[in-house]
Amino acid sequence: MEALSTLLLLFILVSAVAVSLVKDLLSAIILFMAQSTAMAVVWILLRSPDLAITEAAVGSGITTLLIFVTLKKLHAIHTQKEVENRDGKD
Amino acid sequence: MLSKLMGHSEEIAALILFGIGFTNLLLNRNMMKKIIGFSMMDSAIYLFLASYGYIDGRVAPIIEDASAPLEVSAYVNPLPAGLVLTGIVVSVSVTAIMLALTLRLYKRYHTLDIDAIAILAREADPE
Amino acid sequence: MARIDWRRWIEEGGDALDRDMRTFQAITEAPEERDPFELPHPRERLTYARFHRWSHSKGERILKVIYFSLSVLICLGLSALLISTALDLPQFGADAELIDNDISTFYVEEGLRHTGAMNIITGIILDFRGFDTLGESHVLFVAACTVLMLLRLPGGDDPESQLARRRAEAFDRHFEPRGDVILANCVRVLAPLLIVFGAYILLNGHLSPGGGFSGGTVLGAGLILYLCAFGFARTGRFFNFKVFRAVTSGALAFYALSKGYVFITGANGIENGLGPGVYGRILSGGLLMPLSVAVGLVVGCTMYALYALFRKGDL
Amino acid sequence: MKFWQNLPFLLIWTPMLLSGVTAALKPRWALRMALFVPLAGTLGSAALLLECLRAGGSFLYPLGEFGAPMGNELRAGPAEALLALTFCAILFLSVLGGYQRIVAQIEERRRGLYCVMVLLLQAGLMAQVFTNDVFTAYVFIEIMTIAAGALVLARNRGRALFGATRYMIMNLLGSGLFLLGIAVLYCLTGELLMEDIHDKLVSLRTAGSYARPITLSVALVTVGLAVKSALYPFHTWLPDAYASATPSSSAMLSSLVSKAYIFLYIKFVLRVWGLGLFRETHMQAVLLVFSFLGILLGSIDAVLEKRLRRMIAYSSVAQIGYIYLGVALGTRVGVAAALFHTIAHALAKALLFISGDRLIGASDGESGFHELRGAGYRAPLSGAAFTVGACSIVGIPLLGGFASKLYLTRACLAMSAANAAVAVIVLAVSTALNATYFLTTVITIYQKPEREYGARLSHPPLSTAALAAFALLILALGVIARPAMDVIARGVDLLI
Repeated sequence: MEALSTLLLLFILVSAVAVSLVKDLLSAIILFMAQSTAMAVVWILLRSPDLAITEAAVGSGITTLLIFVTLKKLHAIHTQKEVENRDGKD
Repeated sequence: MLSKLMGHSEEIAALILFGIGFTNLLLNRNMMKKIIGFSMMDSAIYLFLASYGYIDGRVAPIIEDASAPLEVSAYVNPLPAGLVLTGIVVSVSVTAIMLALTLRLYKRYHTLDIDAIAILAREADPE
Repeated sequence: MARIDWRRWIEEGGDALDRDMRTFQAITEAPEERDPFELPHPRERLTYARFHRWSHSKGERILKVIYFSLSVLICLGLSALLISTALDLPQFGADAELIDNDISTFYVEEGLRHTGAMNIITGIILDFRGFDTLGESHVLFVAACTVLMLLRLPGGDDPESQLARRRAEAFDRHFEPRGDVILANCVRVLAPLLIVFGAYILLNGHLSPGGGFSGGTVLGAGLILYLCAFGFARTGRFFNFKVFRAVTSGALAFYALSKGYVFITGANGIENGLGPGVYGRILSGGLLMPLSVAVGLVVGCTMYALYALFRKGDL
Repeated sequence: MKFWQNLPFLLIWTPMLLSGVTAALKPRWALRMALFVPLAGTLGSAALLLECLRAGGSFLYPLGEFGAPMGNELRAGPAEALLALTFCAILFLSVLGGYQRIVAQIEERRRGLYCVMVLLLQAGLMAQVFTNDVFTAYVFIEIMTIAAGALVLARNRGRALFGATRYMIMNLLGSGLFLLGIAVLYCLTGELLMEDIHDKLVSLRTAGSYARPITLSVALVTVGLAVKSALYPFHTWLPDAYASATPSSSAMLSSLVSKAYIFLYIKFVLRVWGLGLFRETHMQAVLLVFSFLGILLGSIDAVLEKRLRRMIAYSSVAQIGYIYLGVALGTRVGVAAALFHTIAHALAKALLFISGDRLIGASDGESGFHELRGAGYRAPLSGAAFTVGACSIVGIPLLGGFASKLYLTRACLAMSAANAAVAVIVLAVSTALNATYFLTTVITIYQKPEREYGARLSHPPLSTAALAAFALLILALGVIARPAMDVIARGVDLLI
């Protein structure tokens, strides 16, 4: 149990550093999601099942989903801008 | 020293995570990274808070048999979990707002870099 | 210039005021305030290009190095400072007498008897510390309102806002899968399961882990999944902006009213007539279950609304 | 429990309940709601103040059957009631005074939501004033942060969006630090109620244990609230947010939101840590330095600023320095002076933002000083109101600002001779700087205009009456300074 919890905490820290250093936003979000899931397991180890359910649903579910959809929108806007720039040049 | 560190492992992890999140929120120029940093910072505080509710060898505060005599020392402290539950929902609301702001800023200025946005906003509208 | 007639204002009341306001609005509207979601002004584009050029030059690299070293310094310094003091704190997991005090014992001892909640955490957040939770559901509400303010496209009939809406819809459709058989079939199985599971967590909040927030989030996730597979046309049949507004306002009002009743009767020493009921039954715990359902509805609707607003700027 | 003792809870609860209703209303009814609810709040808190004075004490209001420390608790006394009255009145007058600009600058589809934000802001303010529980304070801080951010970004303008973003980022940092601070406090004491934390801290201090974590928690809460209330080195978000929002929002942000954080901080100093601990952790000395810096450098920034609204925003930095100076003295007299200055400055700053915007409106929307010449003739009432506000901040006798500066100086003189000398010099220099920028502005608006200006805006008479009400309140505060100070001093005594 002790070993598992230490391992999870280490994973959380490593993924946090990786999120700050990685260039690609998509990778950053996936790392963040993994970190959130690890956090849900830590909550179980801390004997807080309520928090585990909420963290799994909110942290690695809805928050990540919203970040994903924003990123997708940004990508869409970017593409839209390029299309319009090209049309403008023609 | 090492045993002391091990005894505080959850808090130490939480505080390092807080440092990383705080730095990202303050100094990362990318808005998305800022938001992720904010989420990490908040969950670090929750980890810190909840780790103090935990007491070795006790179980979650859910009573399984209401008719059995109640043994108070069998359960961990329920209050931190209640506070954290409140906090998690607060942080997801704030995250959603920051994401919406980012989207609007990107629609207007076509960049996620907060410094670039600052320059553009000031040039377009001097007041 | 429309002149204000003081007397008319008083005689005709608010309608005259509103009419006059509209005239003022036409005069005072600054040009930048219109153009909600257009591409930047040519001058802005020029500035942007200039910034872009600069950003690939030397200045940027220096700035990057400064930022990076500053971040590392602050991060390490802050963490070291916090940890060095945290080592002085009572040890984790030990039977710390400071935190395991009379309050936490009280919650465990009296929680079940007073609130009827087998899950003591639910009893705390919905009953003992119900005021915090009331504030918290309003945080969600204020967040939903802010996102509505930021992302909801103009709903008017003028060509400009119609164009904005059409464009948002077109782009949403362009970048989301349509008629994906695998997704649709998976969702046919998963979405009902998720919604039933969400309802279970919601209704059982006082008996087992879970409650309004987690249950509501799972409900919202089920709806979002359904939306991903079948698109706005299908979800729009049963969930549009009016439904969202009615459900959220209604649930919040119910929540605030019932908490107000409990607080005022409690403070004034009036019997509120809400007993804990038979422990372990689904219909026990006084107002806990209805409150969970109200919170869950607010959370679920808000989550779905946030996702929909991010995707196409409307519900 | 008597009926009027329910008032603190009703003051928080009513705006919350009505915010959900307001979201479903049409914009113009929502606007009426945003006027009516703060007005009702003003009347309610006035009644509360009268009853508190008559009963001559403070009381606790348990939320729920068990009350503290198991549940939440509210606490009300003269100081809280006076602050609540000020906040509600300023909220009402700001919405009324900026009514026309809200209608003009905020699109119709956002106006209803803007009113929802006003109501939730009122709930948050009242909760900050009355709460006796640190975690409740955190939850309502978040409501206030978000609602205030939304008030800035309601205006569809690039600069407002950017200002709101910077505001949100800095405020989230502040909330994070504050939350960590109260988490450390909870870990040390196991309590969330202000008095109970105080008792435990006192016993910890006499036992001499956990000295460093206590200092850390004090520092975290201090920095967190200082960031949120824009004390000098953390003020960078302020000008962008204040200058780009609609004038009502600027008025609310500068005179309500930051003041509520300061009042919360005062409650922490008096009720959670106690003045002894506050002095012992050296946080007092740090705050003293920051507030001196803020007073001087904020004033210099304002002198150098060429645009009216940004100048008013920078002057806020200096004035917040004054308030923190009073708190940092670490004495009851100092805290009372700080509270008095909070009220005086809140009234004057809201008036300045609203009347300043009208002067700009009368100058074809140009906010540069050379364009403002003669604005006082084009909008005589706004010019007069601006003059009253400016004179109050500079500290002209008979106005609220004069009395507050006097009390502040008197409180400073109680320090050791060297410190008192520094404080008096700083106050004198900054008053000179205040006079430089505010009186120059007043002179500018009454100079002969250089050119012809277009049609000027007319304002609904009721919202002009709001300006007059502000000016009268400032004057009244100056005239009844002695009784007002007595009420505040009694309230501060009861807070401890």
